[in-house]
Amino acid sequence: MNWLDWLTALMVSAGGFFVFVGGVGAVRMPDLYTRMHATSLTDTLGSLLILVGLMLQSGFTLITLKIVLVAAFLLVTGPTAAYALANAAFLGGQLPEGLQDGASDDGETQP
Amino acid sequence: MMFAVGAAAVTITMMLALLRALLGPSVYDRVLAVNMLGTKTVLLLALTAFAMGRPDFIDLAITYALINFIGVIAVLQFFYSRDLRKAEERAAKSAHGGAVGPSQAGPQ
Amino acid sequence: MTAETTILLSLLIPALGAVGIAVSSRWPNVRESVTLVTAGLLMINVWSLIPGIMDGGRPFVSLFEFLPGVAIAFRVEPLGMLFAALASGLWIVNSIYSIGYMRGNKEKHQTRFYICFAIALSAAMGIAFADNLLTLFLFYEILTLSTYPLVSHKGDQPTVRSARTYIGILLGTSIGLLLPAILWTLSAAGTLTFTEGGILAGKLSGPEVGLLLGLFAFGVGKAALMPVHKWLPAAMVAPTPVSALLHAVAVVKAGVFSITKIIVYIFGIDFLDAEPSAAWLPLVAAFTVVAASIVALRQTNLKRLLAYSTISQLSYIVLAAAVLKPLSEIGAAIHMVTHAFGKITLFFAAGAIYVASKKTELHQLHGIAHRMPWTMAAFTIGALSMIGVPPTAGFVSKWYILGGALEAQNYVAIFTLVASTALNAAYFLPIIYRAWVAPERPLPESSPYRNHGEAPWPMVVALTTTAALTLIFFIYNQPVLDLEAQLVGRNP
Amino acid sequence: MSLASQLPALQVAVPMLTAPLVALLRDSHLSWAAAFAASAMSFVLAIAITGQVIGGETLVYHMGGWAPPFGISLYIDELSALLLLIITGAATLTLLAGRGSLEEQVGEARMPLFLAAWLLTLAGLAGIVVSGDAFNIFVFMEISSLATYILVSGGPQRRALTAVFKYLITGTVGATFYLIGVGMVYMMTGTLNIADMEVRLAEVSDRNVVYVAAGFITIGLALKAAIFPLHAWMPNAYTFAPHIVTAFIAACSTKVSLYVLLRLDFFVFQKNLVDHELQFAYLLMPLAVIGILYGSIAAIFEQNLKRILAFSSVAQIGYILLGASLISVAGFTAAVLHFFNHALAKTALFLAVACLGLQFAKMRLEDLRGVGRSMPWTLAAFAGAGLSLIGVPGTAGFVSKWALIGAAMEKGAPGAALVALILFSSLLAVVYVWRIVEVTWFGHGGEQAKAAGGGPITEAPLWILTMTWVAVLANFWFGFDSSLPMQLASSSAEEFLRHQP
Amino acid sequence: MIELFGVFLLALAVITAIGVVQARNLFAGVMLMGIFSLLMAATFFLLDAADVALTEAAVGAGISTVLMLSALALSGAEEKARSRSRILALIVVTVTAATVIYATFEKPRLGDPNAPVQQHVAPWYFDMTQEAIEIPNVVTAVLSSFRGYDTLGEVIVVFTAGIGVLFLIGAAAPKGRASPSQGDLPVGLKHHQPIRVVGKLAIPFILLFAFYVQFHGEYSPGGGFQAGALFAAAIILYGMLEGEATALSIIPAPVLFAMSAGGALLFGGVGVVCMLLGGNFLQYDVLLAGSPVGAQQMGIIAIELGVGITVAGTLLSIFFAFATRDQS
Amino acid sequence: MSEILGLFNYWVFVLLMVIGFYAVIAKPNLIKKLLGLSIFQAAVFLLFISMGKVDGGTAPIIQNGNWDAVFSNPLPQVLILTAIVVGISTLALGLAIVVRIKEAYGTIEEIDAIASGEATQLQQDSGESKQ
Repeated sequence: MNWLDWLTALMVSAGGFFVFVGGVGAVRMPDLYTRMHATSLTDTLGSLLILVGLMLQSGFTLITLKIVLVAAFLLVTGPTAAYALANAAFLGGQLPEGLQDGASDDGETQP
Repeated sequence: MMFAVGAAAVTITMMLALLRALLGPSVYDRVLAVNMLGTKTVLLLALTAFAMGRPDFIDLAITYALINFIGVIAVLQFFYSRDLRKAEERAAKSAHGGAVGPSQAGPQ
Repeated sequence: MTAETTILLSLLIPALGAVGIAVSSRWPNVRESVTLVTAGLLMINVWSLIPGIMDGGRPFVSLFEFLPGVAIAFRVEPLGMLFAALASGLWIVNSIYSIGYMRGNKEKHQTRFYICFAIALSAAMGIAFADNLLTLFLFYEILTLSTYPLVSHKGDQPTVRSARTYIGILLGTSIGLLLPAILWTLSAAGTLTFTEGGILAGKLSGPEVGLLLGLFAFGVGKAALMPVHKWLPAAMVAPTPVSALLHAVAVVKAGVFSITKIIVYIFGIDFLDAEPSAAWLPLVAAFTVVAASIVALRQTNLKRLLAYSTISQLSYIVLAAAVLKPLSEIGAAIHMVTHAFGKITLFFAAGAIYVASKKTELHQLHGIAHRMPWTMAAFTIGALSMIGVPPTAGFVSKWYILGGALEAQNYVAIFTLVASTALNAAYFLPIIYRAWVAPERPLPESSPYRNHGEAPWPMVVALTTTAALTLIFFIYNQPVLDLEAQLVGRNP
Repeated sequence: MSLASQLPALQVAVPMLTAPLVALLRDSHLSWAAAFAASAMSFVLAIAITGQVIGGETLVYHMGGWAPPFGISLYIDELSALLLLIITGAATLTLLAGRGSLEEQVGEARMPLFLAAWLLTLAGLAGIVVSGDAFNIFVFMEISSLATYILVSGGPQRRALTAVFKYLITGTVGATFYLIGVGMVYMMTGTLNIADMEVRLAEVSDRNVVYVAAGFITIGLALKAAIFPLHAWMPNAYTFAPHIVTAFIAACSTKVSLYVLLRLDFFVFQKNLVDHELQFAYLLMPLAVIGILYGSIAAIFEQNLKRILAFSSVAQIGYILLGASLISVAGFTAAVLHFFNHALAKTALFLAVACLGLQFAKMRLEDLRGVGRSMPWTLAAFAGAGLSLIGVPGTAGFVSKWALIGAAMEKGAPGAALVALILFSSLLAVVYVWRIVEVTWFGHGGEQAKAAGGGPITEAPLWILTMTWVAVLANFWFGFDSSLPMQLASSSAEEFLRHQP
Repeated sequence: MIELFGVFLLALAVITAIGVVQARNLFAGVMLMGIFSLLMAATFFLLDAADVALTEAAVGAGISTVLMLSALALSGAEEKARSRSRILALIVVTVTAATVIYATFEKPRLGDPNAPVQQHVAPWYFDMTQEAIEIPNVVTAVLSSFRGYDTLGEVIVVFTAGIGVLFLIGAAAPKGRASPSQGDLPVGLKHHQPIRVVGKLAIPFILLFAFYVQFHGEYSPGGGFQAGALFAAAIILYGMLEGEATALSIIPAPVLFAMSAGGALLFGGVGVVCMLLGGNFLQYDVLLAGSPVGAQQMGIIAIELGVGITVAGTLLSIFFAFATRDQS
Repeated sequence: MSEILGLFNYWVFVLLMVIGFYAVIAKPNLIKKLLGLSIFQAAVFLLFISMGKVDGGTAPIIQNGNWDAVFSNPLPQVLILTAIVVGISTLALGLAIVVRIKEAYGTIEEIDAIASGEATQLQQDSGESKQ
């Protein structure tokens, strides 16, 4: 393995770690908004790290270009989706933990 | 091997996301989980494509990313249109001052 | 015109007549003329075959391969010739009578009536000339189906229910018993063609023969052997011309004709005679003769009485055929004729009474002979023929049957003949007595039929003709005897 | 290449490629004309194909020029030709007869789409029949199924929707079962070509997978063919579909599934499964027997005209299956004959129903009391076709029943029981057909029932009536002269059972 | 190593499937179904089926989720009644399962190179593709040429479904959210600027990518069907952002329908042309005189285009039929 | 281990098939039935794709003109591509029917019971409305 491989390994592992942390956050956090917080932040970082790691492997080829496309797309759509989701949830009557009183799983039965 | 480590992390995260999707509790949690799973699948595909020695299959990852986005938008649009309909129904209820049958919702 | 064309024409003429009737349904006079012309043509056509048959000709025509190995084919032989000649001849008389009856009664759906009648005649011709069992079966079923609308003609609830019994028993027995019998025959003998001396000899043995005979005997429901006789009284809801021609001549004769033909040409007299397991048939026939007579004794409705009488008389024929002696086979054939003349007369008379006075029950007939002397005279002749009193036709056939029974030393048959003659007398004579001697019981003032006279003239003409035939046959029966002698291959 | 050698491909391509054109036409008259032209054209093609194969020759057509087992090949023998005649004939006749009825029940606006679906059904069914490739059969099965769902959903009552949903679920499950079975066979043989499968299965004949595959294929196709007890979708689908559609699909759609079942069972599995005879006969014959009895008895107790006929179809499918499960040349001949003859009878019957449907919105018997007096020709046609259904001699139905009984008789004592069963069920058929005849001709109380338009009840239009009578007379014609179906049936039976000792 | 991921993903898929069946909320069921499709697609990818994975992603996770949501919007999202006849269902299901498991013990093992499947026909496809068609994507070669007739059937199935949906729910005039009476209500996601901006940015890329998949299908995973689905997805996205009426004003419904019919006709037309040129149906060799290989490639490109057009047209027709159905 | 792994995919196929089939049979909700049908079909996809896999192989898309590498079988993949299309077509048609049922009946549950109840009701009332 040359240094490029080592670098890739490092970035992919780190990316994997962040992604995993995001996953744990999605399960452990108490309400929707905190879960979103956990996932969207770590997702962006983790994905980016992994994809860059892959780019290092493929050099200046069409493949790298495609990976860039993927990365760009994830970068743009991730936050948009998060925004939209939060917006919809808020409009739909889901309030963050501290703001609501009582019934927390209203969204399951009511929509 | 190095891709496998990343792929393993991503798969485990997928499992966690799936857990969230199954647990809910609200529909928004499920959407969040779906979105998360979609992103993870993109990563998993990219990683395994490299691990299998076929990096040209990154095309698939692009498709997944696109489709995932469209899926989430579709869900949101579903919410919005439903919320709108609910608002209409509420308006209709207050206007007629009574229950409205399931088949004739909306001001007509 | 060759004999082959004639055979096909005998089927086609009534069928085309049916079409002609359908086309002319708007104009009753044309329609009835078509019927009469068709009947006349048919009779000329069929009777033109007789000389050839008398000379020993057996014209044959095969249409198309119906099923592998079995064609739709026709062959004229003496028994069928007799049946066809009888049915076609009586159709003319019956048509004249029908016109009087249907118009006199102002019946509905007359077109349907005439159409079905013509189809039924076509089917009867097919049965008469069938060369094999399957062709016979085919026309047998057509006959059943084409008579259904005739039976249910009136269309009210009781009629429809009776018609259901009619179609149920006839279709049921034919599909449930006759069809397997035919299939069994085919698989055993490899052919279904009617052959002199039978086709089953040596192919079956032991109880199988008895069983197959049973399938045939009860499968041909039209022969009205007990216990599959119920359809015949049920069919009496039909208009009287139907009862007269079809249920005294065409349909029931088709039944006994089929049984006779099966016994003679499928089993073979000698084969069946040698087979003890087939001996039950005369017993059943004898039982039917006696039992039906006893039931007839208890009837109060004229037509039902005649129906049970028919059942009884049909079993005469079956009995005669089952005695399995040449003399009795001839007797069976002749009895078809004599019974036809007698019974059609009786039904014509019953119909005439109904049209003229709307009377159907026996107890209403007191003194009716004074108002309808011609009708009741014919009735009397017919009844005497049924009993077998000379100088009526019935005597001739009973004589031959008795001769066969004596030859076979079949004491059951002899006893049956004697007993049933007594029973026949017991149920017919009171009617004759009542009609001629007993004082009339007038109808209420309000009844439009209070001062009825004879029925419309076509009916009277018809019934007089058949009564005359009954008498004439006693004297002049030689051609029929000659014809049927060929059936068994020797002179009586 | 000459046109004659292209017939197999054209048989499918003509209706299939006309369908998009028909759908694009906005005018209902034009689209009807185009649909009819395509349908008639395929009928002509079917006749030409029959002419080619009738001597015992088999047409093999290599799609795309790739030889089997690599490419898809079409394979037409006499049985396929017979089925093609049934399918295209029924489609053409019913389409020709049913224009008025369809316009009333489906509506003129949706007609182009409907007719396109009609052609697709035709193309799908024809595609199944001519195909020699197990997976290709699946694809065309789906084309025909989806198109049939559309046709059925065109029914005017809302219950058509629930019926068609059930049909869709059942049909899809059936097709998927079939696909699983094909997949397993493929797994063991590596081929999808039916002829090749037969050869290659010989090497693996004792494997459990093949048994299970045969089971899946049988169950899947039994679902689609509505073999008892998997017929639950069928009565409602037939009842609530537009009348003309019922006439069409009752004639051929279940039969085509049955055809595939027979082809796979006799072509692929017969030689290759140990005790195949036991498997097939022991499993399917009881189903056939119970199906015959159940269908007939259920038909007797039904009140709706179309449901009576639908249950009768359950019974009639039982006859076909019974003939096949005898595993003899005679039995198979009877089964194939019954394909043809039952199609004739059911087409005629449902066309008569369509004639009635132009006057009556409802098909309950009590609403039809005495209608024979107002519509004598229609009801006479119904009675005539009913006779064929019963199997009265002189009608097509008799020929196949005769053949079936003959085949059963070859089987000794159990055969005698089967003969008794067939005769008994014929009597049941008498009962349910006669019930209809009696009510329509001699029933009372229906006179006040008014026609759909409100006026007095009149005879159906001459056109549809003529076509109905054409179908009825075909029943009589083939009852007297059965040489064509008989020849096709008997030689295909010999071909199918060539491994039989 | 990779196989282990497959095992893991399949285990997740089973759990998801159970979740789908058990979910009382249909919306949740649909969401889980999307996850299920993603997992299956990933599994297919691991099993070397790149084309299938692409299709499953575009169709299973994309289009079918969108369609189900549209249908849910019209039919309500709550499952009310409880299961009936559970015992019977369980028995049927158990018997089926037992039978198949009984059968599996003798199945060739996963990946066994000596299995009959690998031995019989498959090697021929590689040889012939190399020899007669000369394109790298063997799947495309098999799909379009060796089994092109199946693919024609597939296109016709799609077309049939389009006809069916239009027949069932396409008759009503597009009302609903875009009708004038409700003009004051927000249409689509117009009021959500971030989504609009990002979405509209994405659309050209998706379209571009669709064309890439379409015309690069001979060299990489993809082809007419996947391209058609992606194209449809782009337009659907536009429709969701701007409202269906706006989208339909750009591509009117008759055009969509003409596309779905035209693509099928293009495909079939190629087959007929082959016939007219003296070959069998769909025998592309004859298209170019003297160059069978070139003719094959030409035929494949033409029919893939037909597939793409039909799929795009039909999926869009179907989507708009659902989306514009009056909800009351 | 390899024994289990070698058959694992088939077992998952069975499980998925059973799950989907159960939903189709037992669930009264029409959309749930369609979801079950999709799972059922997906199980079959898995069966086919699994049987085409070759150890150490790669997707049958030739890279850099190297025709001699080990490839998985393309045929099952082609079949499944077709089957997926069939699946979505069926689903779309099914959903359209569900929408119409919802409009006609106001519910998408227990339609059988409602429909048969309607049948008995129709015996008295013969005025079935045409659409």
